[in-house]
Amino acid sequence: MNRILAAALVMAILSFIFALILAWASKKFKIVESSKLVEIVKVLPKQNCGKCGFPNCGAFAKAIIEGKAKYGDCVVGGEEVAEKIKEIMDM
Amino acid sequence: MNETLKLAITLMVISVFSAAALAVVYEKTYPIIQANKVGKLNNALKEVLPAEHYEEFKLDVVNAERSFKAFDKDDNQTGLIVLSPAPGFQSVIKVLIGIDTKTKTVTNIKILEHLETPGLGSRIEEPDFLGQFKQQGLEKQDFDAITGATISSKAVIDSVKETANEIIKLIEEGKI
Amino acid sequence: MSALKDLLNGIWKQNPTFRIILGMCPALAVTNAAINGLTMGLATLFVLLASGLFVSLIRNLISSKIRIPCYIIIIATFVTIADYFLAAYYPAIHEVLGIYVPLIVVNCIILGRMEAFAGKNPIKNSLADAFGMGLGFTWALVLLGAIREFLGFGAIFGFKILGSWYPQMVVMRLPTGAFITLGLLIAMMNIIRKQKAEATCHAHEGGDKPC
Amino acid sequence: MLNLFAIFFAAVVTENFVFYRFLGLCPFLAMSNKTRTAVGMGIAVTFVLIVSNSITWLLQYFVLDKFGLPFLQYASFILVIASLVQFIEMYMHKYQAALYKAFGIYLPLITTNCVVLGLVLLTILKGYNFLEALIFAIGTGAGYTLALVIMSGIRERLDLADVPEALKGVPLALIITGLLALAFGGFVGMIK
Repeated sequence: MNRILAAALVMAILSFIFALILAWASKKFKIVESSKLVEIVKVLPKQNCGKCGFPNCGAFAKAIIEGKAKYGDCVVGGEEVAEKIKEIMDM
Repeated sequence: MNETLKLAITLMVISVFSAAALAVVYEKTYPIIQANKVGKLNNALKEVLPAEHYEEFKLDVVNAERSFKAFDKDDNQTGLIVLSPAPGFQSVIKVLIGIDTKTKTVTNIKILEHLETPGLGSRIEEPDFLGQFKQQGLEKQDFDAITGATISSKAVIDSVKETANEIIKLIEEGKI
Repeated sequence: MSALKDLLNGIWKQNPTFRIILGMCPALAVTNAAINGLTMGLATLFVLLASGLFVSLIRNLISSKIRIPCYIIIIATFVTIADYFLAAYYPAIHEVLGIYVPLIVVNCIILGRMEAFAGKNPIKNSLADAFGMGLGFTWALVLLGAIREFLGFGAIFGFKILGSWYPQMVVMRLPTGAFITLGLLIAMMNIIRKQKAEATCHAHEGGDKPC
Repeated sequence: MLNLFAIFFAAVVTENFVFYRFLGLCPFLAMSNKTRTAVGMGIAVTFVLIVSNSITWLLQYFVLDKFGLPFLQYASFILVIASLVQFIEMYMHKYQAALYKAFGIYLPLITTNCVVLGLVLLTILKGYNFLEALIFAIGTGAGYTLALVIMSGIRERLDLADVPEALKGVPLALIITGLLALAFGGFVGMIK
């Protein structure tokens, strides 16, 4: 009987330690998707002109993060906006 | 925080459940497995060196995991058998070596346990490979390995040569 | 009847060894004889069914973050239990199965199927898929084992076919033979599949338009 | 000291886990088409090998043997390996996004990568001490990476050659692996 307890205990402790490590890792390696979105929108001219092919700047920023749009697509923002977006994305 | 807690608990529950299941199965099957092993060993002992009864004794030879003395009907010793482990290709090969103490030769050898690749390494169990060790004393040094299973057959050959020679020397010095 | 489709899927269309190319380690390591391929295939089939059932049972409880550790522990547990059970009650079979047991735990096809199918589908389909994959894996291994045994030992399932005049191709017993045989087999399967696809395509298009 | 070098050399060349022991083939065939992914997979596997071999060594001799729990071997070793792979999956998702995407299913499949479990079980079987186990893990990782890189070098060149349609991809990779296994066969016996 104590062998069953010993086995259960060993596996419990082992899985608990690894769960802690994974929890710590998931926090440390958290992909900060949302905060990048906010920063990109801050940089955009926010005219919601739709020249980039997206209804508004928020949608355009989201597309950038998903890699569906290129930095230079924001025609109004032009070069320096594209540059700023590149900085945020590479951060 | 509670999300990672949920992960930890799921992992723990599954680990504990699997550990408990394994322990229960182990408790139930362990005695039976041991019985099977003992049965298998006795048959193997008879095959390697037929005798009336066997008596296990401690032999301080390096790779003699277990060793047995063989006695005939009127209780004098006819030989001894040694179980020696040999590291094979991907598993430990347990070799039983029977030695006739009078003629100081190897009576026969048998592979008790191994996990070598079936069809390749497992061919060390074939009679023609094992046959070459029969009635061999110290003088015969070269045995031929099996093509395609060099590591496994060489492991057996080395183990037989080293262990048998060492024991035969001990017999000559009258230590056994 | 999608369950039947899942079953047939594993046997030919998505054959684990010839199409998905998973479970390579056991497939190449032990198929130097047809009987070994059969034993390995059936042992894998059993573990696939058992873990498929269990994984699909608790698939909603496991969050995607730790699905891999959970699945693989379930598989490892089933394999160890099967190992001890056989060692106790069927020692003869256990001796033959010896080396296959650790090989099953690392069989990529099992975790591959848990990850791709059993973890996302109801029990009926998961079992069908597991059974199909198991059968597909078994017949692939038996075919590979038979070819290698025929060329390497001049026999199939242990029955001598080619007499002693046949110079046995020792390379077929070694890793090299296994890799090359499987490579050619998959190439052959590709050819068959392409022809079949063209045939059906011409049948539909009336034979003139290119496929 | 010589013994350590012998273990390392055997793991890299004479008893290479791919060509000699048939292990780690699924990711090997899948990840060896581009040298970049090959090196990435090699490093990821080496990391998992070194860390898991050390942990499983401690686990075996200080827990499983001490408390008499041999039946826990597969389950506990696999738990260690799976958790490490999950760890490296998260790390790569954050810092090596490109490689992470290139690996796809094959990153979690490192868990069942026969090289890893094969190594940890073989280390216990051979009864190595901690240092030998560490060297064995590094050697195996190097051997695996070497095999991957050689293979990717050949396959990248072959992409330019006009290979018959049916042979493209895996069939050709298998045939090349067979020939490489033959070549590596030449080293067998160099280590007594």
